[in-house]
Amino acid sequence: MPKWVGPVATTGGAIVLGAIVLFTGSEALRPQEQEQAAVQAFEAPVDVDTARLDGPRQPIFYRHDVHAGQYEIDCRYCHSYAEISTSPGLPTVASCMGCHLIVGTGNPEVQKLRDANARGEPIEWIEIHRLPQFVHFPHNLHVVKGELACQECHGEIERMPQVYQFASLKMGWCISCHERSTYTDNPERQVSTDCTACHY
Amino acid sequence: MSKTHPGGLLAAFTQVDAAAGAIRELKEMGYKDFTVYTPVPNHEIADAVGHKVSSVRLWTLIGGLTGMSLGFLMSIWMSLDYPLIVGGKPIPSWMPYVVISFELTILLGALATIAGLIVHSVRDTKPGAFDGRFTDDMIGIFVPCPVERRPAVEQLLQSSGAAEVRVET
Amino acid sequence: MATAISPESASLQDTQPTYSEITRDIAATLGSPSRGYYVLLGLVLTVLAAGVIALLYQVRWGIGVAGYTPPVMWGVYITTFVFWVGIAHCGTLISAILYLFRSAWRTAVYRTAEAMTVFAVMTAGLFPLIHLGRIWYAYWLFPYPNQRQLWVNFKSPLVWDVFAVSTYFVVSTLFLIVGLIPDIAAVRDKVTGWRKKLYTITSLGWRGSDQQWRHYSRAYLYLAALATPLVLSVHSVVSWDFAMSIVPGWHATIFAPYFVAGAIYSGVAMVITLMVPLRKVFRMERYITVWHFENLAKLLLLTGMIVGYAYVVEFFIAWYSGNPFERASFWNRAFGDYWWATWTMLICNGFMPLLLWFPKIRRSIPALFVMSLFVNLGMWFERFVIIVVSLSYEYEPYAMGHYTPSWVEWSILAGSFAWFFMWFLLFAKNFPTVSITEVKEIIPMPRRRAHP
Amino acid sequence: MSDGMNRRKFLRVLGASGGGAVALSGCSTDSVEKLIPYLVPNEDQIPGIATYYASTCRDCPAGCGVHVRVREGRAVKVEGNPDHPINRGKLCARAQASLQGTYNPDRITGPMARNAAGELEPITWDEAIARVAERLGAADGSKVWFITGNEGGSFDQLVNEWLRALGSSGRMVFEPFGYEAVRYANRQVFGVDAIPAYQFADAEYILSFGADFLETWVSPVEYARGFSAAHGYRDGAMGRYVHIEPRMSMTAMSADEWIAPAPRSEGLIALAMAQVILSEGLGRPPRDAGRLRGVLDDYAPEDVAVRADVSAEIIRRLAGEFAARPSIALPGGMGTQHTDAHGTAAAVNILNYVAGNVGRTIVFGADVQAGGRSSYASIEAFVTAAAAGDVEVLFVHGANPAFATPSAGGRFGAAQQSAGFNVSFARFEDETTAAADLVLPDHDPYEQWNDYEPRAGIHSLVQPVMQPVFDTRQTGDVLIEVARRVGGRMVQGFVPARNDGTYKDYLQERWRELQRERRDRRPFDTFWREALQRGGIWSEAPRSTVRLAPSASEITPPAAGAAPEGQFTLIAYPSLALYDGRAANRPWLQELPDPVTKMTWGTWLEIHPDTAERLGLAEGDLVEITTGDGASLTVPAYLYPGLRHDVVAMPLGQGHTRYGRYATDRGVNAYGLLNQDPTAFGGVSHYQTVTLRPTGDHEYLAKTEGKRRQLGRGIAQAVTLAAMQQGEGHPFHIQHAAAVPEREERVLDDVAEAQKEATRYGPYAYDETKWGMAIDLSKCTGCSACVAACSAENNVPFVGEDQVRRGREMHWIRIERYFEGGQDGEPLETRFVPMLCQQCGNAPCEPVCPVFAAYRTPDGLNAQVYNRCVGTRYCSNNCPYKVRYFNWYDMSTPNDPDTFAWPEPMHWLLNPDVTVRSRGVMEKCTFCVQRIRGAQHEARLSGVPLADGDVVVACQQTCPADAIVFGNLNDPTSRVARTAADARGYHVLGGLNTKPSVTYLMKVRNVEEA
Repeated sequence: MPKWVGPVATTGGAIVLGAIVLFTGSEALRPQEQEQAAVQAFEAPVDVDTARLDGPRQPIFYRHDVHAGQYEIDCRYCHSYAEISTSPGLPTVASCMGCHLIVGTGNPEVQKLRDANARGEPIEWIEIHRLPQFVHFPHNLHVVKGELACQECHGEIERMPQVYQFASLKMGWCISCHERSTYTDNPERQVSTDCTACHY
Repeated sequence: MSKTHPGGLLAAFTQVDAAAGAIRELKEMGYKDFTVYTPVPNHEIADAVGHKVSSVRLWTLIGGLTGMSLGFLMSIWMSLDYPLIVGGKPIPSWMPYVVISFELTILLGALATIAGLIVHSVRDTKPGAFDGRFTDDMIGIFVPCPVERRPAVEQLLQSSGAAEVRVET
Repeated sequence: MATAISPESASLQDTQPTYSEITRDIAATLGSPSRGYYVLLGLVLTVLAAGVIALLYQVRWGIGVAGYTPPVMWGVYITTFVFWVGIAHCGTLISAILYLFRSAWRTAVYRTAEAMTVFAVMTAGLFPLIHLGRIWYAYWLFPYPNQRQLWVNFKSPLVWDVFAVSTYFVVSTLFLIVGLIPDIAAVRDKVTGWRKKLYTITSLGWRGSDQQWRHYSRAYLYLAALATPLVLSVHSVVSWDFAMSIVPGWHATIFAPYFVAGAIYSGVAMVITLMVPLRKVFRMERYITVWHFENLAKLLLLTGMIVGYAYVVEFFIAWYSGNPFERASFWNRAFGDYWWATWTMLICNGFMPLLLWFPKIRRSIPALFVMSLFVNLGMWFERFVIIVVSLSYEYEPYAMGHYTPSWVEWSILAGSFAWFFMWFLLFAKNFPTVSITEVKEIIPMPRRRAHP
Repeated sequence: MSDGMNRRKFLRVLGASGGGAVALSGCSTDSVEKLIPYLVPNEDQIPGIATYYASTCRDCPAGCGVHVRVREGRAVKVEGNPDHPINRGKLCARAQASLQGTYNPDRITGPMARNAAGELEPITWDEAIARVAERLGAADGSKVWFITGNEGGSFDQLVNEWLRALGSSGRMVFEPFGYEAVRYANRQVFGVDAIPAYQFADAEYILSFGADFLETWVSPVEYARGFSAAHGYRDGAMGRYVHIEPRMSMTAMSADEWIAPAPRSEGLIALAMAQVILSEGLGRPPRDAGRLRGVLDDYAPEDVAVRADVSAEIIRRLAGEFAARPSIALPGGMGTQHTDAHGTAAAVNILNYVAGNVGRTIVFGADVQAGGRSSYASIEAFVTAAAAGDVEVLFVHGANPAFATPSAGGRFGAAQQSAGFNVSFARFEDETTAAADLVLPDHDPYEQWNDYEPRAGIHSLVQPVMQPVFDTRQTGDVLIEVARRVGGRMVQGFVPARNDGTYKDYLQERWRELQRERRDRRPFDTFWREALQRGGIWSEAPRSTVRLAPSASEITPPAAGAAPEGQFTLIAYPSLALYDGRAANRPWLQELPDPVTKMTWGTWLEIHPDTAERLGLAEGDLVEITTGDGASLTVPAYLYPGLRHDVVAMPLGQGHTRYGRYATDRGVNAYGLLNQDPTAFGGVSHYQTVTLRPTGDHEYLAKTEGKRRQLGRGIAQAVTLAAMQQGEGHPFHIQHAAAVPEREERVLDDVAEAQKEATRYGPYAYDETKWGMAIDLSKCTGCSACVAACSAENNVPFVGEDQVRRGREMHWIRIERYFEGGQDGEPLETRFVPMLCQQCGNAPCEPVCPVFAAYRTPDGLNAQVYNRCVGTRYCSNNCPYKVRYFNWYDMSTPNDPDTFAWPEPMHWLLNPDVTVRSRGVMEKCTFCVQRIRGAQHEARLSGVPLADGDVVVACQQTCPADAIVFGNLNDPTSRVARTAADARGYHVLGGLNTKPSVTYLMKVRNVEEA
C-alpha cells in the first residue's frame, strides 16, 4: 500500500465526516424543527454516573449513546465490515480522527484519542461480546441473510453510555433463535441447529 | 424411648411358643393395640399377631412401573428434543432404551420400597415401652392398658410363661 | 430352614451359640481398635494418597501421562473399572439371590460380601471418571436440564453404564443399610458411650416390633427381588460396553453371561480374600466355618467353570465363524505380544478352579486363600486381555500398536485398592461384619414345648 | 478450548501490524481480552476475510508458485498457485510447512555481532551496516568471498554486480544437490551445460536410473503431475515405470518394476540397453547415433550382466520396452551422486539419444535452474583459498555449507575460521552462522521482494505477504546500503547504490527490462500489478535442438562395484521431508513420517532384513557405521526389504549441531560419513563403503507404522493392467460372509430415509448434499504433501518424538505403506493408502459417544464437536480405520514445554477458522468442514449455489498427483461421483457395513504376471 494512502484517506474522511456533522448540527439548530425533534430525537445525557454503569471501563469513555443515539451515526459507519465479513470490525484510530480532528477537541476523552493518534498507537478496547474460540459466528450472514438488527444481540447500544453485554451469548440463547425459525417455518432463512453450523 | 406412651404392661419372654400363646390369648381378650418385639422375624409370632401382608409391595410395584415408563419417556423425549443421527440409527430407537428403562425400573422400585418401608413403619409404630434385651434374645410384649385392667393382663402374661412382667407408666 | 450354623456343629448342640452369645460376640468386634488396625489403616491411607497424587498429576497435565498408546485407547483404568464392578457382584449375589433361594450358609458371610459390594462399586465408579479426557465435564454424562438444550446419547453403552452403575450403587447401598438396621439396633442395646449415640441415630428407631418386622421383611424381600435382576443386568451392561462395539474380540453375544459369571467368580474370590483374615482377626471361627468356605469354594468352582467354558467358546467361535478379523484377534491373544497376559488369565481362571473338584482343597482355608488371590489376579488380567489385547490388534494393520501402562496407572490402580480397603477397614470396625439378626434367624428360639 | 492460544488472540492484534516487530502476547495470563483495531485502515485486510497473495516457495530450487492465505495481516497457510506453470496449484510437504520457517521461534530476531567474549549480541542495523562497510572499505576486494544458495533471479545478479564493484570474483553458489554429474554429462554428450525439461506427460515408458523425481530431485511437484498423467490409469491404459537403483526409494515404490543392480552399475545397464537398441535396430534412433556403435560394442548385455548383477534377459527386455514406446530415461537421484555418476549420466543420455527421446520427452531450451551453478568443487576451492589466507571477508547467504558438506561441514567450518571476517545473512542460527562475526538476518521469503527463475522462460515473483515478524532486513537492501556506506567505487560501479533506490526498485528495474523483452507496451504499473497477481510471468522457452557432441564418444566408462565382502555400500540420500537438512527446524516436517520407513524425528540406517539377521540385528538395535577414513556414526537399524543385501542407506538432514530447538542434536549427520574429496565431475559422492558393527544397544524407534503387511485385509488393493483391460479387475472384499443381503440393504436405506425425514435439522442450502471423496491409488505416490497440508489447514499439532513412540501422532490423514511380496523370490511391491476419516454412513464411532460429540451432519459429514467431547475415547476404539486422534496433552499450553506445539510466534500460523483443541478431546478429519461452511456462507450471501469444485479440501488442494477428488456424491454429474463409480472403486473394510464416503480406486500395476 502506498504511503500516501493513509494521510489522504484520513484527510478525505475528515472532510466528509466534518461535513456530515456540521450538516446535522445545523439541522438541529433550526428553531422551527427543534420542537418536533425534541419529541423523537434522543439526547444523550450530558452527565452520567460512570460508577453505576454496567460493563467494563474502556480506555476511552467512548459513548455509543452520543454517537449512535444522539447523532444517529449508523453502526456500520464504524463497524464497517458487519455486512461483508464474519467480523464486524472496529473503527481505526484514523477513522475516529476523521471527525475528531475537528469535533470535540475540548473533550478530555477525545484528547486521549488524539494523543493515541499522535503516538501512533492503536487503542486497546476491552472485549465485551466474547465468544469462545470453538464457536464461529459470521456477522455477515446474520446481518445480511438473517436480517437481524444489531440491537437484537447487542441490545440498545444507542442508549448505552458504556457498553455492556446484553445477551448471554450462551448456546441456549443462540438456539432460542435458531430453533424458533427452523426451515419449515422460514425456508428462506435456512437456520440450522446442526452442531457444525457453529462448531468446527 | 423418649416417646410418651399411654402406660401399660411390658412382658419379656424367652420362649417363642409362650410368647405366641400370650399373644393369642391377648387377642381373645380383645386387645389389639399391643406391640410385640422380637430380635428376629418369627413366623410363629407373626402368625399369632396375624397382620395382613405388608402393603410395601404396592409401593414397589408403583415405583417400578413409574421407573419403567419414565425411562422410556425420558429417553425418547430427550432424543427428539435435540435430534441427532448417530451411526445410521433411528433417532428414538426403543431397543437401546430398554436398558435405560430397566435401570430406572429397578432404581425407582427400590427407592419406592424404601419410602414405603419408612412411611408404613412410622405410621404403624405405636408408642410403647421397650427393653434393650428385645433386640438380643428376648421377646417383648407391651400391652397398653389402664391401671384398673392391669392385674388381669398381668395374670394372663404370667400364666403364658413370661419371664418377667413389669408395669410401665 | 437349617437348624445349625454348620453341619459339623449340628451334632454338637452345646457349641451352637445362643442369641445373646451371638450379639455379644459380634458386638465385641466393634471394640476399640488395636494398634495393628491403625498401622494397617495408615498404610492404606498412604497408598491412597499416592493414588490421589497420581490422579491430580494426570488431571493437571492430561491423560497422556498414562501409558495409552493408540490404538489402545482404554487400558488399566477401564480394566480396573470392570474388575471392581465384577467384585461387586458377588455381594449382591450372596445377599439377594441366595436370600431368595433361602440358602442358609449365606447368613454368616453376606454382610461382608454386601459391604464389599458397596465399596467395590464406589471404587469402580471412580474409574470411568478417572479415564475421561476431561474429567471436569463428567457431569455431561447425566441427562440434566441445561441451557444448551442438549441431552445424552441413550444409544451409547456408556450412558447405559452410567445408569446401571449408579442404580447399582444406590440399590446395593440401600440393601446394605436396610440389612444393617436391626443389627445396629441390637448393638445399640449392648454398648455404651459415643457408640451408643452413633447407633441410636443410625438404627433409625428400630425396635423390632411386629409392625416393623412386617414391613421390613416385605421390603427386604422386594429389594432382594429387585437386586437380583439388577445384579445380572449391571455386568451385562458393562459387558455391552464392549459387545456393542465392532472390535474383534469384543463383539460377541456371549459377553453378557460370560461377564456375569466372571464377575461372580471374581467376587467370590474377593470374599474369600477378605473373609479369611477377617475371621482370624475377629475370632469368628465359630460363625464362619469351613462349611461356609466350602460353599464359597463350590460357587467358585461353578462360576470358574462357566468362565472357562466361555474362554473355550470364544476361541472356538472365533475359529468357527470364519471371520478373519476374529481369528486373527484370538490368534494374537494366545500367541501375540501379550501372550503372557492371556496365559495368566487362562491358567488362573480356566485351569486353577478345577483343583476345587478335590474336597481336600475346598476345605483347606489356606489353599482357598491363596487360590482366591490368584483368581483376583487372573480376573484382572482377563479384563486386561479383553480390553487391551483386542484393541491392540483390530482391523487396520498399519494402526496396530502395543500398550504398556505407566507409573500413573499403576499408582491409581494401587490407590483404588487402598480406597476399597480404607472403606472396608472403617466399616469392619464400626458396623457388624456378620449379620447378628440373620445368624440368629437360623437358630431356633427356645421353646416351652417341642416343635409341633 | 484452550485459553493459552486461540482464535480470539489472533483478532486481538489485528492492528498491531503497524511497526516492524510485533510484540506477541500468546502466554498472557491476563483474563481480560483486548480488541485492538488497526491504527490506519488497511485496504487489503478486512478482519475475518482472508486475502491471498501470490509468491514463490523458496524452500528448494524447484521454485513452485504459491498463494499465501493471509488473515488479519498474518500468513496462515500456503497453497499452490494454480496459474504457475511449475506446480499448477500443487505443493509438496515442505512448501506446506514453509510458514513454520517464517514463524520459527528460533529465527534470528535482529542483527547481531560477536562481542569480545565470543558471543553474539544484538546490535542495531545502523551499526551492523557500518561495521560491514568499515571492513569492506579496508579489505582487498579480491579477497572478499560471497556464498549464496541457489538464487536464480535479480538477487543473483545484484550480488554479482555488487561483487564486481568490489573487485571480487569470489562468488560461489552452494546448493548441496547441484546435479553436477547431470550437467557434466550433458556437456559431454550434448555440449550443453544445462538441465533439460523432462516431459513426463509425453512419455509412456519411464525408466529411472535412481532419479527420485517424486521426492527431491529437481522439481518433484512438477514431475509428480507429469508422472501422474503418464502413469495414472485411465480408460484401460497407463504408462509403465521401471526404476533401477540399489535402494527402493519412495519414488521407486510407485514403479511397476524395481531392479536393484550392483551399486554404481546403472550406467552399464543404460549402455547395454543402448547397445541392444542400436544393434537390433529397435525403435528409430537418430541418424548420428550410429557414431556410438563403437563405444557401445563393449557393452553387450551379456558383458555387463555379471558386473551389474542384472541378467542379460532383463536388460534386453527393458531395451525392447524402452524403444517400443515414447519413453524417458532419467539420470538422477543417488544414481548420479557417486564417484562414477558422470559416467552413469552420460550413459543415460546416450540411451535417451538412441531411443530418440532427446527433443521429444527431454527438451533442452527450457532449462531448469535447479542446482544453479553450484558445485561442491567450488567449496573446496574456497577451502584452499582460506587455507592460503586469501579470504578476508566471507559473506554467506541462504546456504549452510558448514552442515551440508562431507565431514559434516567440518572442513568448511575450519576454513571459515581462517577467514578474516564472517558475515552471515542467515535467518536461523545454523552451523555456518556459528562462526559468523556479524549476523544480518534476511527476511523470510514471505516477507521480502524478490524473484526467481526456476526454468528458462518462467519468472516467478516473491512478494512480502505480511509485515516482517522480526527485526530483519532484506539482504538486497543491506547490500545496497553497505555499498553506499563504503562509497567510492562501490557507488560508482554499483548502479542500485547510485540510484538511491531500494532492492525493490532494482527488482522492478529488471522487470521493466523483462517487459521490454516481451514487447509489452502497457504501462509498467499494469504489467507489474498483473505479474504480482499472477505470481510472475511465464512463456514457453524456445526449444533448442541438441545433437551428439564430439565428446560423446569419450564418456567415462561406468564402473560398478559392490563393496568388498563384509563391507557395505552406504547410500546417504536426501530426506523427503528435511531435504538436505534445511527443513529440519520445521517440526511438522520432523514429524512427517518418512514415506519409506514411516520414521519421524530421527536418523536411521536402512538395512535388509536378511542382512540384519546375518549381523544379529533387530529393529532399533544401534549400529556403528565406520568408513575407511575412520569416520563413524551410531544409528538405530531399520529393517527395510527394499534394499540389496550389500547396500545400506540412511537419510540426510538430521544431526544438526545448531539449528534451533527442533533440529539441534537430533539424529546424526550422514554427511559426516561421506568422502570429502570432490568427484571427477565436481560433486559429492553419496556412496560410501562402510563396515557395520552392532553396538548391543537398543532404541525404540519413533515410527508410525504398526504392521507392515496387510494381513490379507484388502486395505490397499491393486490389480494388474491386463486384468483391468480384460474387465476382470474387481475389488476384493474381505468377509464376503458379512455382506449385507439386498433385502436388508433396502430396509437400511428406508431407515436412513425415515431418519432424514424425522430430523428437523437441517438442511443447509443443499439438502441433498452428501460430501464424499475418491482417492485414486494408481496416482498416489506416497509423497505425504496431503499430511502437511492437512496439518497446516487444521491446526494439527506436532507431538514430538517421545509421543510418536507412544503412537500418539495426530496427522488427520496418514499415508499407510504396505509391503507385498518380497519373500520367496517374489518381487517386492509397495502400496500406499492415504487413510483419513471415511465419514461413514453407518459410523461405528457415533452411537458409542455418550454426549453426541460424534454424530452425522445432514450433509453427510461425520462431525466431531470438540467442545462437547468429554474424552471417553470409545469412538476411537470403535473406529475400524483408526483415524481419530486424541489430545493426550494440551498442545497449546505454553507452560508445558514438553508438549507445546505453538511457541511464540509459531501460533500465528494457526488457522483462525479452526478450533484449537484442548487436552482430553478427540479430533479428526471432517473434510475441512470450515471450508465447506465457508463456501456455503459465501454461496448464500452471493445467491449463487455451490457448484462442483467450489469446495476444495486441503489434502486434495495440494496433492501433486491429483489423486484426491472431493465433492458431492449425491450429484451424479460431480467429478467425485463419477470417480467413485469407477470399476476399480472399493471401500476399505467395506464388509463391516460402515458405508464409507471415501472410495478408493485400486492401484493398477502395469506388470506382466497376474
